[in-house]
Amino acid sequence: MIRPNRTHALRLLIAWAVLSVIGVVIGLQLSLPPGSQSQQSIDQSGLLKLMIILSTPVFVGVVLFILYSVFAFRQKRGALEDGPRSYGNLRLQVAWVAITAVVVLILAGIGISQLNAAANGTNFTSSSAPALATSGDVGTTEGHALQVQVIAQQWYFTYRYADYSGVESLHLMLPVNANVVFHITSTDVLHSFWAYQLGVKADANPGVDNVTYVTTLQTGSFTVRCAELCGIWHGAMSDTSGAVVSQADFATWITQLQKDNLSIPLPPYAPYYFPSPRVKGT
Amino acid sequence: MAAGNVAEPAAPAFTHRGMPTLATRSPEWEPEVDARVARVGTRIWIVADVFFFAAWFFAFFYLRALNNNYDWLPAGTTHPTRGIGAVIVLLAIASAGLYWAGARTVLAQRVTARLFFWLALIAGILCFGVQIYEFRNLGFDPQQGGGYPSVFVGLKGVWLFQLTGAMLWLAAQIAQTRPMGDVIIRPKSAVIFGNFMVFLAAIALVAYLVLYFV
Amino acid sequence: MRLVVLVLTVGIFSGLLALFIGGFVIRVPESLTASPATVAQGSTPAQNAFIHLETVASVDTAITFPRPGDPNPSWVSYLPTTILKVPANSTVTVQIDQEDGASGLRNPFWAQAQGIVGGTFHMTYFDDQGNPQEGDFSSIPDPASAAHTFAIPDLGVFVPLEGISDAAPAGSMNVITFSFKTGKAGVYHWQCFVPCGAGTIYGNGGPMQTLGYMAGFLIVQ
Amino acid sequence: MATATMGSGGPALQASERQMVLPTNLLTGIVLAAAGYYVGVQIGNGLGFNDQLNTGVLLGYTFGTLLFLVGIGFANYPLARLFGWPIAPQSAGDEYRGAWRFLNLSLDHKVIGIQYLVAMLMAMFFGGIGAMLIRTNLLSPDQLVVPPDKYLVLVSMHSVMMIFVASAAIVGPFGNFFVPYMIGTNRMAFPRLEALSFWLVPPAIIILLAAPLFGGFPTGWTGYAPLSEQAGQGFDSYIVGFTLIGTALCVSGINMLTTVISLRAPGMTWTRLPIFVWGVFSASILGTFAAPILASALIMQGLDRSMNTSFFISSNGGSPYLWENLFWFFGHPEVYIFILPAFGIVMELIPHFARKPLWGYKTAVVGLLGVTLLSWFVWQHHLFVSGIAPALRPFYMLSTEMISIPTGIVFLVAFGTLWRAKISMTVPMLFCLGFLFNFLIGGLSGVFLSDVPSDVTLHGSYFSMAHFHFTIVGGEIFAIIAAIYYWFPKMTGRALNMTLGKIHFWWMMIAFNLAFMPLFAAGILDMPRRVSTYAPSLQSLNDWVSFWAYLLFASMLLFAVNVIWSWFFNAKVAPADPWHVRSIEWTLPTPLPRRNFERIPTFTSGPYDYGQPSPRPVADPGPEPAPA
Repeated sequence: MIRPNRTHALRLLIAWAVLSVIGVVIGLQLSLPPGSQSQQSIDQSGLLKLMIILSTPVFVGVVLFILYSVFAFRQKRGALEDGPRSYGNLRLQVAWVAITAVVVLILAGIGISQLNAAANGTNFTSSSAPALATSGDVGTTEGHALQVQVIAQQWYFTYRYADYSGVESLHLMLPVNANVVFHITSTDVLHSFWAYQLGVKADANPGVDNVTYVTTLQTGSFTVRCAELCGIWHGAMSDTSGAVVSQADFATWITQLQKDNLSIPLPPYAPYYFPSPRVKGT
Repeated sequence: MAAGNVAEPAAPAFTHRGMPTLATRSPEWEPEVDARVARVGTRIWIVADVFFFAAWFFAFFYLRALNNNYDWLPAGTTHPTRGIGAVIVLLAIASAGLYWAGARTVLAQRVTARLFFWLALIAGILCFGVQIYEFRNLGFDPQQGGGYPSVFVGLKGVWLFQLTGAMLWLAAQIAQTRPMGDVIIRPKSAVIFGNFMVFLAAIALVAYLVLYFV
Repeated sequence: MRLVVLVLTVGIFSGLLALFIGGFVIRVPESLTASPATVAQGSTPAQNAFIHLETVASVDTAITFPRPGDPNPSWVSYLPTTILKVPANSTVTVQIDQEDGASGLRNPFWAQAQGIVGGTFHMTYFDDQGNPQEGDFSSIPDPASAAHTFAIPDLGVFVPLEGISDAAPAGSMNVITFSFKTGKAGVYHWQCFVPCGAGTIYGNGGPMQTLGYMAGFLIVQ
Repeated sequence: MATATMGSGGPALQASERQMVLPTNLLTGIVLAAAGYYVGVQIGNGLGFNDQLNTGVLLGYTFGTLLFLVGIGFANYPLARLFGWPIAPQSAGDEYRGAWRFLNLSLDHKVIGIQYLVAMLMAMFFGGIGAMLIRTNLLSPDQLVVPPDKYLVLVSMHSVMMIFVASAAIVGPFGNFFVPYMIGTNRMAFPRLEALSFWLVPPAIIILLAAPLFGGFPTGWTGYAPLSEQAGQGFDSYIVGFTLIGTALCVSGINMLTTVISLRAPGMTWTRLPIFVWGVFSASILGTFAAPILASALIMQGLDRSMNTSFFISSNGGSPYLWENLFWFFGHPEVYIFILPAFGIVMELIPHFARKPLWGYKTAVVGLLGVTLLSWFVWQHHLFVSGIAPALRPFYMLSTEMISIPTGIVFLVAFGTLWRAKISMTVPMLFCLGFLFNFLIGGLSGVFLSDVPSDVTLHGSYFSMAHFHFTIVGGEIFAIIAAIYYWFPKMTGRALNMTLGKIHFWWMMIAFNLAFMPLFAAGILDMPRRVSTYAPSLQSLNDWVSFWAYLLFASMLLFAVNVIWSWFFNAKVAPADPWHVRSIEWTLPTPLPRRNFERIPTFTSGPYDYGQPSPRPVADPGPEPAPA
């Protein structure tokens, strides 16, 4: 009874080790989106990569086990024999649960630490770790973070720069090497602001100031999409001409924008807007 | 529960218009099984109903805490008079209590049981009427917006809906206390149903405290 | 016996299937099956195109392009159709007969005309006394007086349409004319940013979300 | 043949009693439903709310459904009680015989199981057609194949229809049919609730199918407000249909829980309960207690749309977050309602075809109940980016990832059972192994989504869409098909063609994986869900997906042909025990007698006690009754 057990286990173990190593090596070669344009996207790429590497051995192990047992433990054609009479092995079960628990806790730990690190390298004066800050209480400018309001409406995103007398723009321009605080709000239904290369996604709710953070590291353009079903043009609600530009370019751009905005009767900047009218019936 | 322990009399051959009732005809009619099933099922149903009402109370406190656009209680909106609400709650409690009392005596004296059941039914119907009256004189219009009016109408509405169902069931119970009713099942299901009446009354009480005082 | 089951099942089944498919076939609005607006070629130069549109408070009050037999005659709409075909890399001149009253912009930012040739549009309109006026504008003075906008977000074209003044004589229209440049070929959507879908929450339901009314395609070939 | 499966039996109603109950059948039901719809519309529109006539449609659907239930015979029992008429015993034989009984109210759990099976397969077909139309539109990145508004209607129809199917497709057919056998009872606890839980489904499906006639609804299955309140009358189909399905979940759960708790035969201890019953049991817990919350939330939507209240209108003191919270507090247990019975099926079938005891039975039960418990504490992982109380994210991240512990137990149990077993690769076994493979991918991708930073990138993208398709289609649907191949002979008395079955498995397995695997890539390459247009650079990828999706649909058509042919055009009666397994339902004759057990059996050993030198029978039929 013991002998075949051990041989089976040994074969499986060796094959599993070899294939897992191969898989992990391949996984290490991957370079995953969303890329390296911001601290957040670097973190997310790294986490995705880490998860792929962690899940490779699991995947290999399960598939290997299924295939192996299908071929090794086959019922002879036409025969009707019973397998060995084993009702379980407590030590093995405990070990299994413990291992999965440890892996899960590691993952959760990484996630939580990254949550808190979401604003690392930023010089926020507020003591509250931004990831743990409830939405709304970061409405004012803190430290040297650039405050950008994202206004979602059916079906376009516009952007207001609170620090520059709340000028409004069709496209999102950000200076490089800056800490940006996004205040995402909506003037009608739910949308979700997804700046893909920046690694930013946050829902836009009417009457809510949803705060999220990004630290830009590289210049370049990025795509903005809506990631929450918002009606007929949800799919078309995207803008590929957002860009992270150098500080100087940003300064010139924002001054030009302020000039253009002079002729527009914009309302005073507010953290969020309650859409009106609430029309029902005709 | 107490009446659940009442020893079952051997199933007598009750007949109705010369025909045996459920008690004696069903080949696998087992009184204790039916009683157990009814007890377990009612408890599960009551827990499910707790979840149902929990959603409404969650809505109340959630919207009240958010107070979006300062429109939880729109300007000029006032709570309905507490007197009417109290009447509704008392009637609901009275209905449940009377029913409970009747369910106790249902094995011993059928006559008192029927009396109690009738009183419970009347109390429930009165409760229904008063609630309708309150709806017609709210003092605010949910169509004009506001979180409180919405929750008030919704919570009271679904409660009234369940009360209506309970009253129909109660009427059925009264009908079953007639001589040709299936008297074997009755005491069990009567006590079980009492639990639900008490549950509804409790919800009414909590809703009263929440909607009129918080 | 088993054939009975089969027949009944198949019967119910095909009935429901017909319901399902029918739901999509029957209710497709006219404007989808209708051929796109004929693009009148302007005189100069041959590449340029001219589009004539009409905006009405409800389809059945149309003056320039009546659309009888419309499934929703009371809906606010662009007419005659909202699927426009224009040549690529050309200048498209648009004339819009605006007959709808003001609904007002929720985001006043759209009061500014953007992405059009010269940055201004020409408009004949009626002032508060109901006198006809005319001029070139880069934005409408009061965002609350906007009736609709003609917006092609992917081309950066946003044009506000002034609402007809209450003092204006009945059946009169504001005529807005502007032109924009089409880029490379492709399918672009265009829409209105004024919450004008009366009767729906935040005014963005119904016609705002139905092709052929306040939503359409600009097909650049 | 199904009708032959259940011979006549049980005391039929006597003519003198018949006249006291209303004459009811499917036709009266349909007639009353039409009348009720008309009356409801008239009343609703007469109320005169400024609501785009939503009240009329809502009341029309509601009255139509209620009167349909009355017409099909659900009013007879309450009326009989109300007027003191004698009541037909729950064990009475059906009024109807032959095929007609399957289209009428029946209190026989076997009939209800088959009704459920047929209804679910039909609904699955409609959802599949929706999927095909969706993939057709996504063949090209521009928006002209299906106009975008119609595309959203398609997406919503497909999603809601498939949610209907997934939430009832195991507990409905197989739970109702086999749980009474497995626990050794002749009756369900509440046969009328059981029947009600089925007869709420056809109205729900038809009401949903009617949505396009009212312009459809653009919200997907999540029905987020306020977009849902912008939608036209089509969305009222969502409200009523989903409420009906929720009610069906709740009442069938109450019936199932009570049956398993109260009606187990002697010797059927909790530790002998077949693991499939445990799966149905835990799913029923979730269904019973989660569905009422959905009902409440949907009633709020209905009030907002009909009475113009403002539960979800933030400008008027409501909040869209209220809907998100209530919906997902139901919605996350809901997805475990899908998968728990699937776990049950897989862990039930693997021991039988491995001819080895279920390895770690108690651990498996703990795993199922652990998922049941944890699933109440994870709903906000659907709202990680919604802006609700970011301080709660770490907790929900942890609880979400902890669910992979009990899920891992299921895999451990499967492995322990396969280890050194004697596996016979029958078609059900193939689908069980396919389940393990697909659900592994689904589960691993779920971990990607559970960690907030990676979820920020993947949330609401095709990655999450591929994730839940791997868990639901690759997981639950595979388990359902395994169960159909396994139990079909006992349910209908006809065996499915196993050669076609093997072809079906490999075809479906390959097509499914090749169709959905690339969607993970699409999600990582910033393709959001529910879009009718996408970046042209993704066209080749989407065309590949569409191609294999068509083949996936074709494989299901092959399955449908197999089922229909074997069921209706194959005269050969299946053997009583084609699989030679220990589970008690196979010890009964085929076709099944009207009464499950002439004498309630006494269970003497577990259903998985393989490998014994001299195995005891799973149940002892009990002594002969003493001659009266």
